[in-house]
Amino acid sequence: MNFRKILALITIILLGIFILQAFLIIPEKGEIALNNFGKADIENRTAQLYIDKSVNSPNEQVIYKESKDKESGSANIVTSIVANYRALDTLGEVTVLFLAATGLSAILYNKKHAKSNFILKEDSFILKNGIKILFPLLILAGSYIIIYGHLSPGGSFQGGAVIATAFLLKLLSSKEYELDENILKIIEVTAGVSFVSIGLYGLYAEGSFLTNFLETGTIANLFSGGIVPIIYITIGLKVAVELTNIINDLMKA
Amino acid sequence: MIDFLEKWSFFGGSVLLILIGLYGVITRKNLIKIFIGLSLMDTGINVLLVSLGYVEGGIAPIITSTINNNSYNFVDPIPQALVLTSIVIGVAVLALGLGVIIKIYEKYNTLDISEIRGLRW
Amino acid sequence: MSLFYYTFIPIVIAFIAYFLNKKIKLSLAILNSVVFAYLFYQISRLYNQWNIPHETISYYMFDREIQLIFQLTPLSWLFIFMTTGAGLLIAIFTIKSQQEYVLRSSFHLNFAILIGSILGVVLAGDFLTLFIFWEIMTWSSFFLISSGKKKAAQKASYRYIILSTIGAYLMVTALFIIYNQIHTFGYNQVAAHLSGLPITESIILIIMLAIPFIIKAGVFPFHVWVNGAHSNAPKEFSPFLSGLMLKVGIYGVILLLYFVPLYNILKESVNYRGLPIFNYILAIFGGITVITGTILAIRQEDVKRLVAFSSISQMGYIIMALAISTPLGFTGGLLHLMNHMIFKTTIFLSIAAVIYRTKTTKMSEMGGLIFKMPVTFTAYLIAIIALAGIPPTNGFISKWVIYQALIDKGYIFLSVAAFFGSIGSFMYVFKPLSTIFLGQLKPEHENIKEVPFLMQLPMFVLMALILLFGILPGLQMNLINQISQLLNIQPVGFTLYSITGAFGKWNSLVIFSLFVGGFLLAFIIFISAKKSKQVGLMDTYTSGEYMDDPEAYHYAYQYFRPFDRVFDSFAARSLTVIYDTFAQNIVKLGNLFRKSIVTGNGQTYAFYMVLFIVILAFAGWII
Amino acid sequence: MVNLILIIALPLLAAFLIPLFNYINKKLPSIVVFLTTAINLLIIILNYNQIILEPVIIELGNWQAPFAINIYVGTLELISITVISIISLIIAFYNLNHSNFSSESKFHTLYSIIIAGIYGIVMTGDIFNLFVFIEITTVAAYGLTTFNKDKGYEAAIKYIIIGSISSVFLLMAIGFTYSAVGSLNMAVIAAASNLIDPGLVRIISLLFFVGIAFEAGILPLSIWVPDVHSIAPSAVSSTLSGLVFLAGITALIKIFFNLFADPSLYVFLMIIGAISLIIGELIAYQQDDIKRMLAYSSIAQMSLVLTIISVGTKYAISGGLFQLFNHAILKTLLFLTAGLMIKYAGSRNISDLGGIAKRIPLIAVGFSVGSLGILGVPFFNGFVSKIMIVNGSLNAGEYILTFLVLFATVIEMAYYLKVIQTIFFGKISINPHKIVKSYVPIIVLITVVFLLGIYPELITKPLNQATGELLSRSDYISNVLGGM
Repeated sequence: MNFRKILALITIILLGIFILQAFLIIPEKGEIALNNFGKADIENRTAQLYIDKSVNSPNEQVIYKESKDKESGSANIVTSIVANYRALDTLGEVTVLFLAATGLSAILYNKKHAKSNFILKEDSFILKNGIKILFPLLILAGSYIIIYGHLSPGGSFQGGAVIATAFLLKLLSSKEYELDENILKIIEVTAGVSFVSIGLYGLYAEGSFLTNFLETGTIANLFSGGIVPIIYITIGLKVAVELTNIINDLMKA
Repeated sequence: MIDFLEKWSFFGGSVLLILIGLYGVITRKNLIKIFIGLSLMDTGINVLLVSLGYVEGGIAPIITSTINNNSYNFVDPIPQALVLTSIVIGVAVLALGLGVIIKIYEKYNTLDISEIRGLRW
Repeated sequence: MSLFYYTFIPIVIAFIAYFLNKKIKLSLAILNSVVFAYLFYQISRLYNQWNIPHETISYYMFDREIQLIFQLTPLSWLFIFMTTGAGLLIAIFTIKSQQEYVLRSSFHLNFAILIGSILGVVLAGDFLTLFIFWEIMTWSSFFLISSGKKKAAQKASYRYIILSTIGAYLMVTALFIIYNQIHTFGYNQVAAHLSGLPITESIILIIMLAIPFIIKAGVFPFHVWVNGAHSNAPKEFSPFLSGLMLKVGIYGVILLLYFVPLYNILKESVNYRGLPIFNYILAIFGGITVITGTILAIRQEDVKRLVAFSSISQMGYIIMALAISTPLGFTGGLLHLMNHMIFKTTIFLSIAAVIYRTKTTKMSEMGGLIFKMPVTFTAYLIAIIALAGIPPTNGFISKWVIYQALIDKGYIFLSVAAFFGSIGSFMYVFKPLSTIFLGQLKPEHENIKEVPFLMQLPMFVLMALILLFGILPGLQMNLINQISQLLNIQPVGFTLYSITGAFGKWNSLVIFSLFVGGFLLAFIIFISAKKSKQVGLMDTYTSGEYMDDPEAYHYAYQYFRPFDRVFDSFAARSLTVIYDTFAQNIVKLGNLFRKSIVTGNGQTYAFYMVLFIVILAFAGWII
Repeated sequence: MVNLILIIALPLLAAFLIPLFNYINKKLPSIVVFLTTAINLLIIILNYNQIILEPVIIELGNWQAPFAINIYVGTLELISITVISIISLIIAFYNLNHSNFSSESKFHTLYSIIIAGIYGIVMTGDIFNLFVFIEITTVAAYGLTTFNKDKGYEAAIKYIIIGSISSVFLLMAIGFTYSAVGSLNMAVIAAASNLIDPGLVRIISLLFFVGIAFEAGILPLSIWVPDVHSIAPSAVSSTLSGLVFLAGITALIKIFFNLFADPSLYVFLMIIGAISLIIGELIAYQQDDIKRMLAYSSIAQMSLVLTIISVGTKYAISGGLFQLFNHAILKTLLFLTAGLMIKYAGSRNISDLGGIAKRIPLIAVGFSVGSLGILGVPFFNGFVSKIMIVNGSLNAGEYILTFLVLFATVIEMAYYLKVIQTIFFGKISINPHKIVKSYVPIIVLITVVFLLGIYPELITKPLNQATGELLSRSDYISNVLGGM
């Protein structure tokens, strides 16, 4: 332990004290502070409005497979927040991912388009064939997660990550395997542009960016939730492509 | 006692994760380790956000065939949505950082941050 | 023509001409001359039209329109007349003299802006207008000084701008302290407000207001910029710098003390020997300036530096005269101000003419130019006669009035300083005379010719003025008395050729006749007497030794060494050193920060961040 | 009235489409980005007259204002986006000729997105959305920094480390705020901030400060600035220094005036700003690398703005804001011209730029106009803002602050004049390299400088209105929340 580390430790401890203080504040009457653990108050807050789907118009009940034409039709409330109530955040997040992929390819840009530097001694038979079996399953699973994102746990990010994993495995398993960058690029452009275009169409049709301009349908039906599933598919594609791009670039570097 | 542990294992634990990450960032000299530290900090803050939105006995806010209406005791969905975003951003930054590290290694032949000081004063 | 246009026209024309100049050589100099001539004509027609109304231009600044006021008074007329006059002469001079000068176009651009801004400063009717044009003046003159040929020009201009800016910031601070109370910048309102304040407070504010002017005038603790700036500025700008720029500082002092008038407020403070303490200190500083300038001028080997120090010492006279606040002092100050402008411009122009031909400013590298450049020599001769204060030139009259004023009030130190400066000026003006124009001609200067006519013309005009005002001071006194009336100062009695002092009356006509007679007599003796024998310049006896440094054996080198030796220790203890040390310490501090904070290690930066939070948190942000 | 969200959406759309355009023609991406920024300016101009009358709240996705993300464009935001759009247009024009990097289309992609991010930071009315936009901006900036293939990576890694740490703190602040208030909307938080325990407010505000100030040029958080600004391509340096700082300070203002208007905190901001100001200026004086000098000068200027704004009175805030916008304009000019000079002389050192003005006069004039503007010469835009700063600080009785500000300006003058003297009057000692001389951006920027210097009411009138809005939080709250 040299001086530097001790100093760092002391500073970190002081910082910890500073942060933890926030949890210890006991509010006086009429004041508010951080909630205690497990006591998050959502009753009278925005969160409850999201759960009740009553942001724009009061709404008492949301019932599985019965409620129709609610303001946001997805059964997964997190999804409805991500893709509908706070869709701009999601657009931003997709943009960050896109930025990372673009930035990474700019950083690792190599005119020679060198082959993967990742050296495998020889293709392992088990790995190669195992992944051949696993690959379609992973793609399928990823697609399912994306498409059912508004109904069940999971969503486009998770699904996209699964799909990207499939490609990662493929890249790991075989030296010969190469991704067609043009196709990746086309998917990337299409997905990104469709997301923004959906938003812009909402602006055109309903007067506000990223507005739901479709029927929201019955809760928990596959075809429900208005633009949510569509946005989720575009995001899923985008995430999958960007992550694949990132992996591809990093492996080539 | 259980209450105490419950509370502090999430709040305190997540803050501890952040602090450990931060300690790593400011003491480890290896760039990869520094990024591991940053990653730990990201994880910590995500855990913190989620645990701030936890409701005792709450369930995931998804309406399914068993939880068939909105009157159940759900946990707060907003922090979960936020965490989703912050995870992705963390991943993006991490990927970018690793790319830069690769280039730095090519250029300086070292990953020791204290030797990468071409720009100073 | 609206008053505003006087400041506006030169600035706009300058920019137009700047771009023209790329195509047509010298168009800028000629255009400037034409514009200045036009302005000069217009301004001369303004004489006696003191009643033309104020003009305002609104400038939206904080949350309101602020009126920038322009007004014409006899005082401002004097200055705009002098400015355009000097500008015109110098612009004519530059048509020929700058043919080989690379930064010509930027010179003219800045010169025209400078003229415009000085007109703005002088015509300003409130402090904000004054400040705005003051800043422009500072900046354009900064660029002019920087465009000097030598490397030292940059250092000199640097010192100039830093010192000027510190002054300007003091002024702006004081102005806005006042503005926040009364929401106006008008001269009278500011004065009224200051008189209502507690006396210490108002004196501090007055000092803050006065310092930029004192700096610009080159008075004692702030004279450090003057010599560097004058000697390194382009040779055509030095005359203007010394002749006009320093005077604008004096204008500020007059403005504050008499016009606004803050003297009435100062009177209520502590008085010492019949003067408010502020004025007394200012006068003492003036005296010190005279002595310092004189001593340092005598030591110089570079002719422009020499004249620069002479300017410093002459400014001391004017400040002394104005600070003692008697009618005679005021008159003397203004007279000397005009006269100094005339003869100092002449001196610098004649030196510029010499430099134009010889390409050097070292006195020891010149000599014997009297027959090669007779007009220049005559101009220089007449000007230094005026500077030394010998009748029948204008310099004598103004100095005479100042002596009268000083002795009348019985200030021993100031009188001694004035006499010291006067005698010293004999010494330092004689040095260039004997080394540049007299003595032996250098071999490399065999083929030198007199300068072109366009360069002679300004010198002729100025020579004529020196003699004219030397014989007929009444021409100047007429205007000065109008100014005195405006400022409620008792006018001094005068006729066309005489002035009434405290102890008697000066009749220049009589003296002039006497001098003409004496001069004729001397001339006859000179013609009939036997001539001295000319010897070769480098005919130096060295016992067969090789001469490493022939210059050191030149008679012009260390001309007044015995005298200088007396003041060696004085000259070494320069104020410049103090200023420089202060600046260097600040720089060192910066270096310390740089080396210790910005280490280049990203990890350290991350640590700073954590430390910053912790320090802030425990320094009171959360506790 | 065109919906203002377009100024965020269009650059993003353009950025997503750029890979496609790049297939068609290598030059197309830069033109597309240029057109996008031009359209953005047009949109803002079309909206200008309406927004100046009353603030506009754009509810995204048609969700009622306080419950989802909304975009709030008051007068301050309006002026900011106007300035941003003008400058981004100019830089995009400059990029048409000066972006021959190895992967040019990616450069334009990142540039387009960073502009969107900057607009987002300025306009958003939601703290988490603010975080997202800050991340967009910083990640794009990380990428843009690396376009210098020499030392760009080193600068980027420092930037990334510091950026990631502060993003954690920002997220923590957002989490705490959400936990206490239960909403992410700025107006709701502002309305509730009086109810929050003061101790917690202070913790949250400190975390916010750390999370945002690293993008706003305050030492020691912004200690990455000199590395990144000096290394990045000139267009990027001017974007980062002019626009990102502007956005960062605007965000800080929102946090400290709209969200947690606790005057007892202002004194901390003032002290931090003042120390950062003096240290920034002193270090800037030491630099020989011209862009590094400009970067330190940016730090100092931003600290000046923070200091003055935290005086908290009407005059001081409007002066500080004016300085902020002036700085954006001037630093763009300075970085662009400095970049061209560096390319021409083939060296970054001031001492190697001697007499460059004789070879590329307009560029040198552009640089000196920028410097004189920063130094506050009359009839340059910096003059009025400096006068306003002096007036504001004196008006509030902060005499020491006035002294520090003016002292800092004197140091600033010392180092800017060093450069001006070298490039104009120094000995010619350069072996010229071929460069594309782009005069249009420089001329436009010079025009703007003088326009604002001679007619400051173009910006000071709206600024006074903006200051009024800043100082009346209740108006802001009721604007967003309506009758609630």
